[in-house]
Amino acid sequence: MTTQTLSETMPKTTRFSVRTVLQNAGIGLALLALILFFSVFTEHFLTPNNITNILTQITINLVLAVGMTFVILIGGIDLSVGSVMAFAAVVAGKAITLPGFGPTEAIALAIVAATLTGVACGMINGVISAYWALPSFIITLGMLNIARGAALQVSDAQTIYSFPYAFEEFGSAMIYGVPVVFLVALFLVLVAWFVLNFTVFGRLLYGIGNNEEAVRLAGHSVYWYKVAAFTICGFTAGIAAIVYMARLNISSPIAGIGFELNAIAAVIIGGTSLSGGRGSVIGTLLGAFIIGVLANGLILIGLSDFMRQMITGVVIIVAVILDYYRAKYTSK
Amino acid sequence: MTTQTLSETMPKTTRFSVRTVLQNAGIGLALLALILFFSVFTEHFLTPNNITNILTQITINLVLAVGMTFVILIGGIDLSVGSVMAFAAVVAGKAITLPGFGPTEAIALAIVAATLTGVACGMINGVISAYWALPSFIITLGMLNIARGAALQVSDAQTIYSFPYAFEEFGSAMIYGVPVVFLVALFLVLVAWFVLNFTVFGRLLYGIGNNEEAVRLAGHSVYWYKVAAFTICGFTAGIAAIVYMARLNISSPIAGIGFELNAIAAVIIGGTSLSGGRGSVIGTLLGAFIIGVLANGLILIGLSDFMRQMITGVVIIVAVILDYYRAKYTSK
Amino acid sequence: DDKPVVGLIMKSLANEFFQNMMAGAQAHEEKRGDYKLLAVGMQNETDFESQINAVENFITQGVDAIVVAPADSRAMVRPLKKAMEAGIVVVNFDVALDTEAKKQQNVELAFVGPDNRGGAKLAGDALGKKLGAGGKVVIIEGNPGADNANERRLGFEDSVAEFELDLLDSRTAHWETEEANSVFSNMLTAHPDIQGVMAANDSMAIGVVKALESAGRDDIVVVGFDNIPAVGPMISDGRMLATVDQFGTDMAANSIDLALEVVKGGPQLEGWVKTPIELVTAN
Amino acid sequence: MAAVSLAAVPDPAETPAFLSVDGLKKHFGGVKALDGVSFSLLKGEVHALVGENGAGKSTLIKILSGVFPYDSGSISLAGEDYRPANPHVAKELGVQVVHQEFNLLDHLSIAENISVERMPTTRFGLLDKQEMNRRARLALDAIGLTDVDVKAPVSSLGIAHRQLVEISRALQCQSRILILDEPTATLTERETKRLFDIIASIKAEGVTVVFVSHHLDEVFAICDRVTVFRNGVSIGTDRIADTTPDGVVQKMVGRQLATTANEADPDRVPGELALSLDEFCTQANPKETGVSFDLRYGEIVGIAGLVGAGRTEILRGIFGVDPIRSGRLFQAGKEVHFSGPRDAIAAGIGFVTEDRKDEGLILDMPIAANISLANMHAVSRSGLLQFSEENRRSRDGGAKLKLKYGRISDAVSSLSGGNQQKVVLAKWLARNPKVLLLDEPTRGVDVGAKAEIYAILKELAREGVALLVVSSEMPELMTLADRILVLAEHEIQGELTRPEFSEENILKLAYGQARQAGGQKQ
Ligand SMILES: Nc1ncnc2c1ncn2[C@@H]1O[C@H](COP(=O)(O)OP(=O)(O)OP(=O)(O)O)[C@@H](O)[C@H]1O
Ligand SMILES: Nc1ncnc2c1ncn2[C@@H]1O[C@H](COP(=O)(O)OP(=O)(O)OP(=O)(O)O)[C@@H](O)[C@H]1O
Ligand SMILES: [Mg+2]
Ligand SMILES: [Mg+2]
Repeated sequence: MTTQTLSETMPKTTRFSVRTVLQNAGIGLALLALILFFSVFTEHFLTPNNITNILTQITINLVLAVGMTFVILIGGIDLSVGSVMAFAAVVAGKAITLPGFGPTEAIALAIVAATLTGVACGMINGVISAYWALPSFIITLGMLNIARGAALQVSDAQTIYSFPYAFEEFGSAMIYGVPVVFLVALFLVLVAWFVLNFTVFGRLLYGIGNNEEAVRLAGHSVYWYKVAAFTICGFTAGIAAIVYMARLNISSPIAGIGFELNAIAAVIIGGTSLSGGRGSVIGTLLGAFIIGVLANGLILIGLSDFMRQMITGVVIIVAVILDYYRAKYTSK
Repeated sequence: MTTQTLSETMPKTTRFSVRTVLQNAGIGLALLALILFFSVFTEHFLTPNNITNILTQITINLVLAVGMTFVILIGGIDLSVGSVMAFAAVVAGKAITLPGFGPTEAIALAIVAATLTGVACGMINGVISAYWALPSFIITLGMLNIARGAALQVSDAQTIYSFPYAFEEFGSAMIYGVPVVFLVALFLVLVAWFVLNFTVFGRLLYGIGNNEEAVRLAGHSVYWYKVAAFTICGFTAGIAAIVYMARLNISSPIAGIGFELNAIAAVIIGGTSLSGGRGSVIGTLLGAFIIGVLANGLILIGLSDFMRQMITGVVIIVAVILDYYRAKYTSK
Repeated sequence: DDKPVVGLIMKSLANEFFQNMMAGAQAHEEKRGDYKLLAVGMQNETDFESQINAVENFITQGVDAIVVAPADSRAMVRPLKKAMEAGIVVVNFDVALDTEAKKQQNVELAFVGPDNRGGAKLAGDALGKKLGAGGKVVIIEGNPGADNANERRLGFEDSVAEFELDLLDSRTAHWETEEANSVFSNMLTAHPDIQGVMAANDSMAIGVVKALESAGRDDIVVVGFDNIPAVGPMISDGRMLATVDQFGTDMAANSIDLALEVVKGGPQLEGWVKTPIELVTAN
Repeated sequence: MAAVSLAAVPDPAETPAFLSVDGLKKHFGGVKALDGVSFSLLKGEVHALVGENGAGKSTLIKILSGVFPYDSGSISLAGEDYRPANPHVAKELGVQVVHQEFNLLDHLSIAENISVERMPTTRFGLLDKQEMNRRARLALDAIGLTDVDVKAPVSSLGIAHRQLVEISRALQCQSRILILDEPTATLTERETKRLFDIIASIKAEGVTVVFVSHHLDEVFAICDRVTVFRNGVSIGTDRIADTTPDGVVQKMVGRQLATTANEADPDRVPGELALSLDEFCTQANPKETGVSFDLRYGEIVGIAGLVGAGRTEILRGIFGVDPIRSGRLFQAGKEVHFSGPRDAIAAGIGFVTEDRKDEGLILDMPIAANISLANMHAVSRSGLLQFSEENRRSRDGGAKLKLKYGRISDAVSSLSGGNQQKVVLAKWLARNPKVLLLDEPTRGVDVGAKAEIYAILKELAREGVALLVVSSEMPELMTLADRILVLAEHEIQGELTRPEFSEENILKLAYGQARQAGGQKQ
């Protein structure tokens, strides 16, 4: 076929990124439509303050969704992120309020405690589901209960408070109106994008999501890659805990209930396939924005709580239907 | 081939049922172990009253899980069952408290209203996810929000109450200590088992879960089968609403939050594969029992709530690990 | 061992209000030493069924008294009636069972507890006094459909009516800090002229206070409900105007005392045994 | 190959066309899969479609069976315009297909798979399992699969058995046109012959059969006419009686093919011991005794045997995929234990698997990514992918095998079956293995490319690579191998050296034991 010669003459750049952008254009368009709609129909939507608010509000979901993207790409799912976040926050809250530390040490201790807790929970999820080849849905459902119970046990169901002032500052710091915590999330997105697209590790994660057996027969240790994906997801849950603490200045053992569904929704609205192997973390970014903009805009527009919930459902469905037509159109 | 002679000499009965029993034995053993444990370590576990309690308590989850089995068998998932149940209960609650009807008509009206509401929601889930081939996870997540919002809107967030006395009676009626509502659920299990194993429709649902494309290439309309599976799931959500109303004597718009996870857990603990095509509704029955016995027994044993939540998580994980070894052993 | 057994049914113990209440009850059990306490909570705030299951389990176990904080004022009537028919002493505390529902089921049951609506009105009044007529306020509600959320919203609305406040918006944040933070930030964008916020519990009030800090607004007055320890510093440094203490720690213990009284042959309780509520402010 | 009677060859001049295709075009994105196809089918003929990999045969078949719509052109069936919207419509009109890639329901029983199109029901509309099993039994017996339990799940079958189940399914329904897309690619002699008998009998009933194969001997054995495809265009249709295999090949590739020498390579002498198996036995092996043989560097050893003889099993055992029950494996004289493919690969072994869809390819990923899958270290530096290096290597690897593709970044799923097989080969060649295990390496590969692949494999042997080739095509083994081990019932029945090579000798060994076992049973 003549197409072959065509590709031979093309420059040797990776066309991967171009395709990624196109793949996400559909959901990007849905996002644009939402933004346009709210800009026209509400007064305050496009004000700097409100944009700051939106960025702050999507941060936690975005951080969780980045890790979730790794797990979903290998064909898994992690229902425990909300609970693990709470558990990590409680452990870190206990650490940060330990007597006898200066603020800097206390903060460092908290960050270490939160990430280690997250990493440990994620690793357990990964090891169990990979070693026995068990459905991660049910393993992480177990972890959802374990981590929540542990968070409540450790904190005795009490909200932990009075963190060092510097920690609060980090939570509310801005750079040109952009919350620092959002920049942290964005940084995670970029790192994840890089890892998924430009490293052997990322390539193999996609491969495992598509055809685990083929990757195994090509001599790769599928087990470790799976454990790694879940561990990354646990790690981002730990980071989310830190963001939560910095932003609200408390650690609540009942934080994060239902956050897993939001994170998964961001990933899937972003075009990543639940059966694994297809998708991108840039899509996840857009998916998180859709959810965040929707939540913000529907309040600004003054819809009642109940209507708001219904419309949220409708828009989520419409967004993926739109994406279907985009995919159909661009594949021609 | 030695296997050949073996199979030739075996009686030509269907070994399917034997195999089904064996396939479920693992999780059955886990259930047995739980029952034994609680019988030994608690005083009241094996009393008739407590057994009645357990049966009553697992009924709603079991009803939801039966419908969920259909959806998961075709490789889908339905996150909306809890919300749809609440919506159906609220609609039925409005219907049953309409003035001007005698108790019998009112109850009939409520039953029709609840099932129709469930069927309608399920059908919408099915049509959208089948027609556009969209991930049912996200479509039913949309429906989760829509149905919940609708339930709150219709009821104005008020609990609806004062149902005819006969309805209450049905909710608490017993036959030899077995709650009638549980018998209803058991009847659904049997019907589902029969449909899945002894009708062309049922076998094709398994087929779709295995390889949708192959079923389409065999000349079947995959679309309608998928719609049917989701509709059945909506239908059972409607039935669950009726059971809920009869049992609690109220319709609460915030009923059923998180029920979808329990129903899915029952299905998966019961050995049905989340990727579809494999599993059985008998497994679902056992899965629902595991969850119910665990919840009941851990309370009887006097564990603190937080420990109970943790142990629940651990037992869920251990149950599926046990099942792994059972599968490994019996496949030899 | 023939000590009377008391079954305590609470709402979600993940909620620190009930957790503290339970700790209070356990301390009380130890102190009195003449009864055995069995306590259960719910998985979450809307898990009515597990309360009904708990009642059924307690009937099975043959407890002497059930002390219950109902998650739904209507759903619990019938199972509690069953318990009473089984000869168990039942005491209803924290949230009153629905009067209509009780009447329909022919249940006579006293209520031991605070006046949620009255308590919310205390907080609302404090805000009203501070802002004066025409003050622009919003309400952050609890879980829609939950009785105490309802009561507190009604109490706030009573204050709004009495002080002729201007209620700009009223939304749920499901009792949750993070959601309150987001929801209130967005309400503040939509209504920059807000002057006062009534949060139906302190967890949500914390979220509101953080949102105000991020927005750099120190001109908005916040009141909450529950008096959890974390809001102590906020009240003393003026970030919050007031909260309401309903002395949850003692509530269950007091109700148990009343129940044991009846078990020992004392007279049946009647009507509403009001427990104290108190407005907590900086001074 | 037993020639089936060609007695009733319909004369195209006399019989009007039953199905005719005219100027058919179909494109996928930028790829013109069909670019003007015209041909016709007569009632009751066996019509072959031949062409190189990617010529468009499967695409045409998918259009005829209602899987894809077509862009332009026309099709008429029995005089009426034919434009099936979906497979259902095509089946209603009597067009039945066995697709090139399997379409089985893995966890359902064989019987259910066979009757999936129309399951038998009882008077009450319920599934009639007994009838279903009975029909399946008959269908399997007819095709020679007497030793398989119809109630077993398809997932327990090897690849050849799966193919036979697919064929039995298509034979279940009354059809006017039966299309078989490379049905023999995974079959051995015995099954192929059975299939031909069946084709002959349904042809006698007036059914038109369309037969796709890369084996021209098969085409010449059973077909009446042959249509040649090249690059999405139909070159022309000939009566088999009027043409020769060479003529067909020339039309296919547009040039004369060099025939591969079927002789020993004088430059090549087997060297050191590469692998040596001693009573080697995997857990899947039902027999107590294992297999023992040696493989030397620079040598090509073939393994022949009937379907299910246990050939794949040996390769999987060596490669560490399946656990070993007993016996020992030596590499270069030292005993080795591979706990997984990773170890085997580290020891310089490569394994071209038999089932490309399930084990070989990541269908949704780019061609380049698939080719470098087993060779990541060569296309990466400290964990970072070097895309230009990867693309360069992949293009080179593809070019060596005459891989036909659009862009190297296209998904493998967009390739034709034969080209997908080449990607699997390219993946392992990219590693420069010291020992290469090949399971049905040319499944679905066209004659031209096959010759190239043979040349490449021989070249590898000349460079000192040890090759162990499992194949169901005896000519392939006889062309490639220095020695052929014949397997039956998981045991080596004998070894043939080059002078002893003949289909007859191989078959004698392959059948010998099977017949004995059959005798014992009765
Ligand atoms: N779904 C698809 N998307 C894109 N391109 C496709 C698709 N299916 C087929 N093609 C392309 O169409 C061309 C014809 O493929 P087809 O499968 O019809 O070949 P074939 O003659 O059957 O080859 P083989 O002998 O290897 O099976 C090939 O170039 C192939 O890459
Ligand atoms: N996963 C499996 N589960 C059960 N039986 C299997 C499995 N794979 C293969 N078998 C059976 O084991 C026997 C040996 O299979 P093997 O694949 O080694 O044979 P083969 O000679 O390579 O034949 P084939 O042409 O089928 O690949 C066959 O009867 C086959 O059906
Ligand atoms: Mg083909
Ligand atoms: Mg094989």
